[in-house]
Amino acid sequence: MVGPIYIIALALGLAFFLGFFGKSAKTLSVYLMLAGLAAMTCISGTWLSAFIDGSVSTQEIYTAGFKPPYSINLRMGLEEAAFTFIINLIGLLGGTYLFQTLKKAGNAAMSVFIILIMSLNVIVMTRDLFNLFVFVEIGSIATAGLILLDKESKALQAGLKYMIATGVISGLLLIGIIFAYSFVGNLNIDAIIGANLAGTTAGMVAAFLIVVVLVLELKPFPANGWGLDVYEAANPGVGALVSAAIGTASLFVLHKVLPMAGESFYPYIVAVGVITFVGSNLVGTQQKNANRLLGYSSIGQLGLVVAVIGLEPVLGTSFKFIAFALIINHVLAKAGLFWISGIIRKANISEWSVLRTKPALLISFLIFIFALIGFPPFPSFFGKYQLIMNLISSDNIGTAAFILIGSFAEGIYMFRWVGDALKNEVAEDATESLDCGKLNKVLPVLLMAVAVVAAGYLSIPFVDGAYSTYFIPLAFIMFIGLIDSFLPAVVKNVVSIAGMAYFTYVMYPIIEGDLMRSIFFGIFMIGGILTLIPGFAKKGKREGFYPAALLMYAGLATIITADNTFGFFFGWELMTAGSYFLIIRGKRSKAHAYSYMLFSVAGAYLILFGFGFAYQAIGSSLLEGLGEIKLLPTLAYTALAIGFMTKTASLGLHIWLPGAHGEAESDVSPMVSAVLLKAGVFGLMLLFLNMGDNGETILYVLGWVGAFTALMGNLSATFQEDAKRMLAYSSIGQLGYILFAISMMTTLGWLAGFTYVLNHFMFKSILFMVVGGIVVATGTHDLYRMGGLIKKMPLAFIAVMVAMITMAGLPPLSGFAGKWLFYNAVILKGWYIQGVIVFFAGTIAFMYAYKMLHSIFFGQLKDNHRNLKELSPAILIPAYILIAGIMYFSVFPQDVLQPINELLVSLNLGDTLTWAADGNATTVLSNWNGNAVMIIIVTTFALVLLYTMLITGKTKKLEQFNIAYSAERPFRPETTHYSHNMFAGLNKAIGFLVAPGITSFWNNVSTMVMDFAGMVRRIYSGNGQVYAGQIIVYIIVFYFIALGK
Amino acid sequence: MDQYLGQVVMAIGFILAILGLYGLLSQKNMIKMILGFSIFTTGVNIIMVAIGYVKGGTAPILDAEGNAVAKFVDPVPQALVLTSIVIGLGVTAMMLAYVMKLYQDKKSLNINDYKDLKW
Amino acid sequence: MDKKFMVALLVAAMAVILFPLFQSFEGGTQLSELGQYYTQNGVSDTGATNLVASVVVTYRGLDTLGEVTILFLAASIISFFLSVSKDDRIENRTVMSVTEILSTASQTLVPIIVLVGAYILVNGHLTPGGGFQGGAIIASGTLLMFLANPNHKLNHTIIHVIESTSGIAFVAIGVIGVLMMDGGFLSNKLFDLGTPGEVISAGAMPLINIFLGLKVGTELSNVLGIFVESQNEK
Amino acid sequence: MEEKKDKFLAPENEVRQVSAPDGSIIEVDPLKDYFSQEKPEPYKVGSGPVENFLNWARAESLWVLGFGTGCGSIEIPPLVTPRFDMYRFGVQMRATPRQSNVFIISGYLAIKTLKRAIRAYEQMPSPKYIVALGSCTINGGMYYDSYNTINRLDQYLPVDAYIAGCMPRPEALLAGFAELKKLIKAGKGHKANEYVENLEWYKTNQKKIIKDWNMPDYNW
Amino acid sequence: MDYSITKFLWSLLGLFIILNWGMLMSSTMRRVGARLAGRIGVPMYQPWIDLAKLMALKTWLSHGVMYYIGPVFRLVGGVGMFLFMPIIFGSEIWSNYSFSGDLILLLYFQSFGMLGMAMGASDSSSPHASIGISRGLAQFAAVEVPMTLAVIAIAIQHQTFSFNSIMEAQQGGVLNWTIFTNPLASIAGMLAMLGAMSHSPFNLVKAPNEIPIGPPTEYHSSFLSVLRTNSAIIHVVEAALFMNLFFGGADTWLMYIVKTFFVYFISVFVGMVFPRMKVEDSVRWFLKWPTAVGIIAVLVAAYWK
Repeated sequence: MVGPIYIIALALGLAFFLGFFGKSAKTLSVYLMLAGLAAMTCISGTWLSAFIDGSVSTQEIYTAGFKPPYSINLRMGLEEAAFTFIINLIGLLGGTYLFQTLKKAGNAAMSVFIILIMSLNVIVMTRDLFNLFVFVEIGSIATAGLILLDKESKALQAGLKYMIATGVISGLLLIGIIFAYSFVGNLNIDAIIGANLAGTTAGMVAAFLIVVVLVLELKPFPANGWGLDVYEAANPGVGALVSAAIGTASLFVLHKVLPMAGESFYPYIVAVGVITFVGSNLVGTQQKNANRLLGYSSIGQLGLVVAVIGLEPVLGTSFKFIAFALIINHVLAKAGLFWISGIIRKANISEWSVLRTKPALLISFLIFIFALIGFPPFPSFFGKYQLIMNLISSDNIGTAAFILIGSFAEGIYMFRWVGDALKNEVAEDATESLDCGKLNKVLPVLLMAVAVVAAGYLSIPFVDGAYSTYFIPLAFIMFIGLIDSFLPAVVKNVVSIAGMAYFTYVMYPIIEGDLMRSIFFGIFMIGGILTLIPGFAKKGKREGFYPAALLMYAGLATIITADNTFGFFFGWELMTAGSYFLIIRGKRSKAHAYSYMLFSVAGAYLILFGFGFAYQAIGSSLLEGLGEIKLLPTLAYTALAIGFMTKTASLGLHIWLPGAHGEAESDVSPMVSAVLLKAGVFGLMLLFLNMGDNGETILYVLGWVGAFTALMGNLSATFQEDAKRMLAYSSIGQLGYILFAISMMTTLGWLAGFTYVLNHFMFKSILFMVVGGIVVATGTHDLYRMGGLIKKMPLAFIAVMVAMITMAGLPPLSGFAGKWLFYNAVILKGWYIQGVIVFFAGTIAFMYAYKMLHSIFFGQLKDNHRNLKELSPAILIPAYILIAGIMYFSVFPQDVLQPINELLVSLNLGDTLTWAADGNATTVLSNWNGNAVMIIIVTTFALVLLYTMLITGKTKKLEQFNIAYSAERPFRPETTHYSHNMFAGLNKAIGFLVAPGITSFWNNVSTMVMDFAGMVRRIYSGNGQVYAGQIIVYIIVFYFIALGK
Repeated sequence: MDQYLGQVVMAIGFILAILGLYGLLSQKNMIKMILGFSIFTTGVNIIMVAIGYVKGGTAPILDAEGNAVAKFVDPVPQALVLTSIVIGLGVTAMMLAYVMKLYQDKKSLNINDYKDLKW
Repeated sequence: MDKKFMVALLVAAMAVILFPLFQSFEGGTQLSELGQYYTQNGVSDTGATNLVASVVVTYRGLDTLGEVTILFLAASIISFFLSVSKDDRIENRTVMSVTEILSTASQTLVPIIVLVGAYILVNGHLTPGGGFQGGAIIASGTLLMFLANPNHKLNHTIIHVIESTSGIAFVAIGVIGVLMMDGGFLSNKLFDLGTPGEVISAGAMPLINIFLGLKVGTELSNVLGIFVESQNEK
Repeated sequence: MEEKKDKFLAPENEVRQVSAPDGSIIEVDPLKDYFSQEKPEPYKVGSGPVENFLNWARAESLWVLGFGTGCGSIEIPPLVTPRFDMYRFGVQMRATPRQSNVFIISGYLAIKTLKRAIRAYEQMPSPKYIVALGSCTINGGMYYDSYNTINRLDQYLPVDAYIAGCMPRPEALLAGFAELKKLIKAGKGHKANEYVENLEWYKTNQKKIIKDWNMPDYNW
Repeated sequence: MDYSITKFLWSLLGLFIILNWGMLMSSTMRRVGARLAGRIGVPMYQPWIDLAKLMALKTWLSHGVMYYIGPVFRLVGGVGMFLFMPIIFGSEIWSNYSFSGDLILLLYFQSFGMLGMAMGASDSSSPHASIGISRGLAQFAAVEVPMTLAVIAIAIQHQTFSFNSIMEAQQGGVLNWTIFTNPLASIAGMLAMLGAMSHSPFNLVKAPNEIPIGPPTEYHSSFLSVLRTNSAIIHVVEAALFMNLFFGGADTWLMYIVKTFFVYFISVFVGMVFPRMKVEDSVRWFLKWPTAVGIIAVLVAAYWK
């Protein structure tokens, strides 16, 4: 094993050696530098692997042959090995990435580069305080030098600000160090820690100065203008180094030095970290410059880790994993993003759409962004999960909340960025500035992308409840992703369906016997397969569709099969990510996918927050913990409920849905509407079952929310002119019913809820598939531009009609089962007024059902739709399979509902419904025999039809204008089709109920946040002197808060 | 006088450091700011030296036999200050170089003129 | 509010923060633990009578290496972005005339200064001084040269060679310390410690001091040279 | 004939091209595409007691189309007042030709109105009856030399009953209905078939006078 | 579950009686209306003649399959409502097929015919039809609110949705009728009935001259006869529904006829007195006063014992 000291020797020797070349032999110099970096990486890498093997123990390296504290010593342990390895790796890849730039800049720049990496190694390893200072200074000066690689005026300014800031703080650090020495008589960090430096006032001041300066090295918000300028002005390759390598080293230093200040100081570090994380991300929301945005994000992420470092006493054994997961995630993702930025060379994030011309980079970009936000399967997901669990377990609820808020703020700009990259127009000359011809630029990016996924996989053993089986579907998705660009959609569709079918077959035994899970599993998987079938109608390759769809379904399956909160959350986030990619594929989906993602992320964090309490209750991540919450149960349950409700789009949290579902592709809408929304329902059901007595109030409130959601959703749907949006609003309404039903927490309520779940899955799948197909065929979303299609698409009409009758809850179809159960449940529960609102919503549903049927299929056929044919079998076959399902459910409701009833009775929801052998369902209030109703109605229908045919002679078929039109004749089909603003009267009467108040509320919220962010970021005045002043103010404020007492 | 030599030097160090800081933060002219910075670092260096002072001590140089002739002042801060000075020098030199280069661009030494990067 | 007043307030607050430190300083009653150790064992450990030098060069040799690195960095960076390419350079620009006294005196003084520097450098382990001090003095000679003749050209190649060689040598000594002795990086026990107080004593310390001095001297000179030359830009 | 039709073809009835969502071009000929081109056929008139009963029912349930063509239409509203009360005779007003059997051509018929009258008449289900009210429908009356009114209604539409006078009072109308009932009960209420059988002749007459025909030959 | 032929025939007989009673009732009401206007009005047998005439017409035009099936749906809706409700309280023979459901089924089955008719009328491609339907649906939605409130109040009061149980609870004297035991719910329900019956002032749906009688504007001959048959049935059935809910049901055919006549008369009577309302006004009206009364009724039923 090569001693770590050789890292220093090698780097310095090389750096000095490069001086021999003067200004010549630049290419050789670069290779030499890279070889040096590679060697350094190897050294730290071998140490790391040895430590992981356990074949070596922590090594102390004494310099000058004397034992510490008399001489400087370095330490090489597992942590040091890992950190140096990361740093060296980033150095090596960064150097590779900067190959051309460094070559152009000359040997001096290369020396600076390698010295920078070397200094970071020493910073990590050294155990001597003053030595630490020296190498921190080396790092600062080297950074200041590298900022100038591009020799721009902006870079110069940034460099000067950086120098001033670091100069001031290093002076203060020196004061701290020398006084620490004076008090302890020693410079060895371990010795100082052992000496209880913070015991005296002056000692505390010294320790404070040391710690605060090291914190300032991490650019805490708001005293970090100088750091941001560096990120913005420097070459992105340097930005990557600053963010990834220097940041990492600084974090390690803070971790190393923090114990000097004593236990009591940790909470302040947490506060610093959290403020930085939240503040920086919040201010970042206003930023449009890519590099500066990455700067905000870097600072935020580092702040998060600072907070974690401050939380070390709280986190206990998980600390190392959490911190390391977050750091490695940050390092890999941020370095990758900076490098991509260097390849893209677009300052404004809205121009990043040019990424789409380079799929590999785009995928890497997405991986990095999702890793940063903390999506699975990336390490930060594992880290954040464990962090929140531990925080709440240790009663640090506020910290957990702020961390989640900060994460959300990060999501705000990250997803805007993703949206820009995925959806903005690619300017024609955009690709000219691309700089990806060179392998050395692209390769590091791709390596980072692979590494961040691998790091996620490696995180599994460290988190309670994480299993490697969660990665099986992901592997399949990666496989699909690999073949994505080569194969036509048909093949991929077949592969995907086969994969899903197999996956279903494999996973089913896990949940077999659990009826509730089986139902949802069935909806997700069978629904998934059915909704994939319409994809056969699509031509071309459909790049990106299948990985996204499968990601969503993998997430859904994981939600169901998970037996612990981790698995649940893992699946939840996978599903969110997958559905986001599906939704954003729509032509005009950018803004809608964005708001979908924001609501989803916020919801997911609330869920995570709630799960924390469950973890706290039982000390493990098993789902059983949900029922045991003792700490602030109302808060926990409310958070969980709201979290799940973001997915069910309940009132107030619904504004993302209409656009997201309405603008999605025609076969995506059924996936996200009919299938996906049920995940929220599943979550809510799981939650309600576990809430116990604590949930009474929540359930009561949710009942009202559900009722108003149903009313608002249906009423809005009635006033829609866009076919798919109408269905989307209808989904909101239907989910409102479900929420209301399950909030009752009675057998009947839940049975109604299950009936709605099943029905909504079936009829909304049909509706979205068929209407989506029609929208594609007619080339318009507007209902009033359609019409008269019944003659062209009779099969589609029948499908929609059956679905609509089911939705309206008319007997004899299964929709009535839900209504009947509803009435009984409402009366027995005593939620009369809410019930009436829901029933009112039900009659309103009738109106849009009619509007849709009429506008699409009846009335006047438009000229340009004359040649339309029946929809493709790829759409009709799944639709008719579902119709068969509806029919079965309608004729034999007891076959479906009786087992569920038994399940609910076993869940102690009460035994209020009895089933007779002939299918008669009886409650104390009412009875209903679905079978009999079906028989009677079908018979009556047959007889009446016969009668009508008997008294009717041979009919004469008419054309569309053969109508009694007050003795006139219609002019054009367009002016003879009554559809637009169909319910004008109703709108006049109660349209005010659906005035977009919620939307303006959220708009105001976001404007306020943005304005606030815009106001806060004025502190970054751009004046280096002011920045230095801010540092001083920061120190003063920090001092008086922390030590002022 | 000897009694308070340490405190006096220390006080001078602190005063210089504070004054330097004041200069750094209040002067518009970048050269003056760098002067302020230099004063600041000088102050810090003086503080360092003062820390190592031992009343009645002399330079920590032994006689040929390696015996302590008299009471020594602490050699460590003296060694450290050496490094500190060099670092200060490096930083100052760099800052000056930056300012020179900036001045070439905009012909201004006013720090307020260099606010191209903000927010 | 007036900016300067604000700054004054800030600085005052900073002073308040720092005041406990000042207050705690008792004016040096006794040596620190480390100081005591060095006083007692310095000579036997390193063979150098100048304790400061022994601390600088051996005990805290890594710091010193860092220091050298900083100078190297500063020089490299400054040369990197202040260096003027040949096309942009004005040869022999007109400068303020230099007084006769200065130009004449410099010719006499510079060799003496360099000599003094060399002396301090070589005797660093015995008397006050050492590599840094010596190097700085040598560089002040260069400064005097520039004052006397602003158009003076430094031979950059030689400077680079000296700089790099001494730097590599410094590192090499450090590495040899690890390889050959059980001592460790930058140990001075490369050679026999000899008799304390003699010039050839204290192991590798004089050698290190020499390299250090050369490196510091050349680097500082280099920085000065670059600053001067940068004025030659068109 | 063809030329004239072209000359007076309304813009909305011109052949036009639209592009389908898939980009193909569709040619639309409004008069052919929007209207059924089928020719009507006479219905079978039954016989026997059942037919007699049906005729009685047809006679006792006269649903009048609420379409006033000329000045005689002012005479119809009094029929629903207490004074005349036609409801007691089973005569009722309907708003749509689809549900009406009786078409009262109330007075002079401007050519423009004739076109509407033809349309409304052809849209009524058979058996259907036309009651011509006032002398204008018989010979043009005081408008016999008008450039803009027809003279003899039965040239254009088959008339079941004429009520002479200028204007006839509501009582006369009631008498007319009674007369019509008698005709229907007698099995003579099948003028609709007559119209269909002589469609060529009627159409020629109609088109002769209506220059801007602009509608299919038979308005279903 | 009794699906025997006898049951079927008894139900058919009941249907026949109801149909004729409905026709008679409609001509009676028209005559009452005529008398109010100082006229004599149509003969008592006019509805039968009209029906026969419509069947005797010889033109059958079809706009499409749904146009054809629309009236079928409508009649199935009416007949179904009839079948799902017992005619005579306590009589096994006249209980129809009420075993398959109760009040809830009936409330929702109301819409079955409506939707079918709506689709049929839409298929006629006449804009007037769809205008009428849109008004009808809007009004229907508003009417359902007080209706539901009344039903819920009654369900709370009697703790059942079963017709038999509701009727049973009202036996034993006039004062046991819901209209007396639960006047608020009854008021709400009866006001809702006004809308459900679509008589003036809530008949803008079929505004004869504005949108030539709305949804059935294209219907004629046999199709119209089916619709008329249905309207005869459904008026009685609707009246019977309210009779069962508020007026103690009927234990003999005589009571059935008297009470349905009375209930139906109420709606006609109101219609004679009040002019037509615009749809937005009627929606507002139903959501204001009847709803307020209904909410009070529910609250009273639920919490004032």
